[in-house]
Amino acid sequence: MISVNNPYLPYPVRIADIVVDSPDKSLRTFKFEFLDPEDETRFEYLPGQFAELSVPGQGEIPIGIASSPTEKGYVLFTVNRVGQVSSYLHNMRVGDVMGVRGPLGHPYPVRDLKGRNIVVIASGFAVTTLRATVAWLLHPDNRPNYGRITFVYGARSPGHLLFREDWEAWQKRDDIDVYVAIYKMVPGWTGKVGFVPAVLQEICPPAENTAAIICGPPIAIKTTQPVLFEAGYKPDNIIMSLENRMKCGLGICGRCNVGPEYVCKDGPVFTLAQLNELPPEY
Amino acid sequence: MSDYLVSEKTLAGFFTALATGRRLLAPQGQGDDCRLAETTGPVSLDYANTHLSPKGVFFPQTEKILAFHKLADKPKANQYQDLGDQAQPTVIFGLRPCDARGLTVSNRVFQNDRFTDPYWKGKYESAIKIGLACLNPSPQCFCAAMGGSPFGEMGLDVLAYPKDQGLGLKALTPAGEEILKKAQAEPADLAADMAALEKKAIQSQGSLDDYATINERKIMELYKADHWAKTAEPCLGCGVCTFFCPTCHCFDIQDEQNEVGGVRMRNWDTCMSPLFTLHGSGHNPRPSKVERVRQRFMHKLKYIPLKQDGVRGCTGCGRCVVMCPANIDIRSVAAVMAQASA
Amino acid sequence: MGNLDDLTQKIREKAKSLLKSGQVEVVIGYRAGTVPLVAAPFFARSPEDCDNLIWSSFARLNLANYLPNRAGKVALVAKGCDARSAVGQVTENQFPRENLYLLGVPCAGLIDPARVAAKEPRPIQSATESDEAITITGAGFSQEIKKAEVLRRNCQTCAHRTPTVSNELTGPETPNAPPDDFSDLKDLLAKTPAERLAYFKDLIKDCLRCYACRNACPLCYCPICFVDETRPQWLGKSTDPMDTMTFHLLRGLHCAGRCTACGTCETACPVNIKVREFNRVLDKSVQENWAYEPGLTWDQKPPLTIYQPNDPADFIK
Amino acid sequence: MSDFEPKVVAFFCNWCTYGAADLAGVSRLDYPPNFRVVRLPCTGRLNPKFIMEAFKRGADGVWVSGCHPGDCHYIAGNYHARRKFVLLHTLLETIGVEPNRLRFSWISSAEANKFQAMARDVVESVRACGPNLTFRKAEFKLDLAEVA
Repeated sequence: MISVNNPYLPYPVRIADIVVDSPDKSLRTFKFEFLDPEDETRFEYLPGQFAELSVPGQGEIPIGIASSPTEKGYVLFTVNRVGQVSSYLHNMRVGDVMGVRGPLGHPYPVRDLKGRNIVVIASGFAVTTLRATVAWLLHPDNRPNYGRITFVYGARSPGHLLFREDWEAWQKRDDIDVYVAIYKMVPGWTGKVGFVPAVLQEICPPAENTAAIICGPPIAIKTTQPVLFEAGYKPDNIIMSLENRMKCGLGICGRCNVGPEYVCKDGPVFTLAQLNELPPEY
Repeated sequence: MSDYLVSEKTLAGFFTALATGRRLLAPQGQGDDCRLAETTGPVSLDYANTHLSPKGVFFPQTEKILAFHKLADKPKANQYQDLGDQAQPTVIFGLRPCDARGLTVSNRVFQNDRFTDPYWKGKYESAIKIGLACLNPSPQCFCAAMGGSPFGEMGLDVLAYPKDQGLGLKALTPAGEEILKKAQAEPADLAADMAALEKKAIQSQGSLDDYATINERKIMELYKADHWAKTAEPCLGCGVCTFFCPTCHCFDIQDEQNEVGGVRMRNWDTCMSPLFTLHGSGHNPRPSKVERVRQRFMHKLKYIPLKQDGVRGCTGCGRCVVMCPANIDIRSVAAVMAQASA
Repeated sequence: MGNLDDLTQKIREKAKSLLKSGQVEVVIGYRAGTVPLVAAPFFARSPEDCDNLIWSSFARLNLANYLPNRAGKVALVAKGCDARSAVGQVTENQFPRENLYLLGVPCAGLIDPARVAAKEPRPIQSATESDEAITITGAGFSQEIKKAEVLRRNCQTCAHRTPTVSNELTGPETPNAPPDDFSDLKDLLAKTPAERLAYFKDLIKDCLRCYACRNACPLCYCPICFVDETRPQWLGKSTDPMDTMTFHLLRGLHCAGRCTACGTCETACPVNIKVREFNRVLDKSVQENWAYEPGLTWDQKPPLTIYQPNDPADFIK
Repeated sequence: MSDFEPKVVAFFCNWCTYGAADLAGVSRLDYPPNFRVVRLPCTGRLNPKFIMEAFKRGADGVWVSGCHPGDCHYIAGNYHARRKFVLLHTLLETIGVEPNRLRFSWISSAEANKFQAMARDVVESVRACGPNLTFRKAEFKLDLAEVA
């Protein structure tokens, strides 16, 4: 959990590795190691939670945790270069010291979904927390507790598909169905082609005893919902992760609210049933 | 808990006693210049209310919270360190009941169901809060309509009121009782006196049924109502309402640095600014002033009551009513919210 | 019946006929405020709405501020300074001239609540006005104050009270005040630089950086204001006095040669800063160097958009 | 304050004063090293916020220099700039920035001698003003207890 005495105080970390993830270099995955190994124990998290990456002198950005708690010794974050902090972070080097403040928010309710089938639907680089989710579900401690697991993932081009090693390994397993798609055919691609909703329509697992976990840009989330409705999914069983501008991550600074709920403190994970009662301010 | 009296003769000594061993903050100045400032007494009881709300005592407009060294030869370079809550023993005299109530609303945000803000907590909980009841509420006041009272006790350790050129005081918490005893206030029984004065003070305020109606209506019913574009049209988006509101608590976190190090600070922010919610991608969930104005009023009158057991985010202090350059009056907006159809 | 009532009547009649005939979609004017000494902006869209329109010497907000980015045809209830600001908006291509109907109001100067409070500090419950005086009432008192004694600073030196440009005037022209001779600035300049800096620092010491002055100003329509720029971020967001000073200086410079001295910035300021002091320094310079006053005609060229090869600038070495 | 070395931020037009500085250097005309040059495409590019930023961050003086009127590479950039400078100069002087802290000049790329003289004069003028303590952001304090 986050520092009890002062939730504003980041845990100091060192950049252990940086992987450039996309051809346009707009995505990089950072691997952090805690300077104080005790902090890693304190930073106890579940898939779907996020943390504030704290770059000294620049500020903080809330980023979903891409590693799974079953992976020890480090935490992973994939960062898109958009603003001041993320641009600066993209120019930092292995060995640099910065801060990670978290974990924040609520995880995907994986513990409440025991005994059920799960379909995980990822679009674009929002795959990060879902990659963590699948990694967590597939861990030998957890896998027996769940039924059929399906992973659907789409991105613009093969170069924009993250965590290739992971999903290629998953494709070889028989306890998970993996469908990876790109939006437009390119030579050499042997997987599926099309937007995520179209791919989902083709392969959508039956709704019975199944929960869907979706993360992606607003347009992808919006267009995926009708496919799930058609397949018989109820809003209770459609679980989504929102993002809004954040500063404190603690439900205090006020900007990330969706109606009375704070995306940082009460989310970022909501069911569609919950969101149907809330203003669409995300 | 009991009641106490301080006579005209002992008043000066009472304030001296309050200021002993801690700082005493009390309203000073008149009208727009009235502000909480440090004093050892005497304290004038003749003021309407402080121009700015008292929230700045616990939540300064700019507050440094963390700092770090940058140079490699310093220990813990590039590691943020806590600057502490900067709390000092304080007694505030003369909080109006509306403002004390407003501070409790912020308190429940700063100390919410999951996290505790140490900077707020240190200052808020170490301060003894002595309220001064309003015998003659100002024309723009409407605390009673918001569930408060000119003699409201919420968030106070002591409630005082002017009596016979001195003070009547009602202890509300053990800390309040203790400070009154130490200041040698005389025990008294003021219940009947206070009840009569409260009744008279409330009479000067209109009662508003609209707020009950708002409570009953669902979020989306209020949200989708068709009046918001019209309600927001005159808004300049300046955020004066939020800067002056005793319950507005939103802030921005910023880093500033130089060659040797930097600090992380927080500054008051306002939901009336488009930047408040602007995503890095350029997407803005509240892109125009219609959404922003709606957010402010929904927050005050619907969201906060939902989360805080019915206590409203508006305490009826009337500051925004007076300060809004475009005269967007929360009382009128509440009436529209109660009536408007989707 | 005084001139004020006549103006109100005339505004309502004209607004109704403009809306009925479909000449405009909205009439932007003033309604009575919900608190004393305030007239609030009001958007009349139907003939029934028009009965809320009033004219009053509490109408301090500059309504031209509502023009930029507005679609459709608009009639603007405009006093002298508002009309000039609207002309400025048109000149700067922020609003199409063909969509603008200026319903000019000859103004006699507006009331400064701070000056009223200086005369009567007790809380005011209501205020009424006649042509010459206002009457304020509170708990146990009622007092009449001559308007001339409580006019806003800028209204006391307003040389264009009656709109110089309008589609129609709602009443007879009002006499102008003697123009601003900037004599107080001359006194200020006689002081040492250190004293002047101290004066201006003191002037803005209460600034909350709420930017109400900016938001109320009809000249401030930039999609992203320099204070909100983030890459690079020119201004810190804290209450640092130098950041605050930078804001006021740059705001002043951005308004130079465009400011019509409408005073809406000072009206909006919640902590009563005389923010126009910065504008006045520049107004004086604009008038001395280029003899320019903004918004008087449709075809004026703003001084910073043009130049003369022999412009004086002795300080450049 | 004999050891005070002023820091001056200089905004030079690429087409003239920047060239003059270059020529002065190539011609071995020595001038004080107290300024940090920001090269602009034209003085018309000078936004007043650049000057404020320089002072805010602790510059003791600011020097803006461009092409002589009539010689602008972009025909009229410096004519427009000149009007802006009139206002900027007036405003800063009125609010109490010492006049010697802010210098405007026209120096063509051939005027290496003028550049040398002006550079010396600017630095000496600013030196006479002393360090800029009043028109800048407060000295940065970390308020961190030094951890031994």
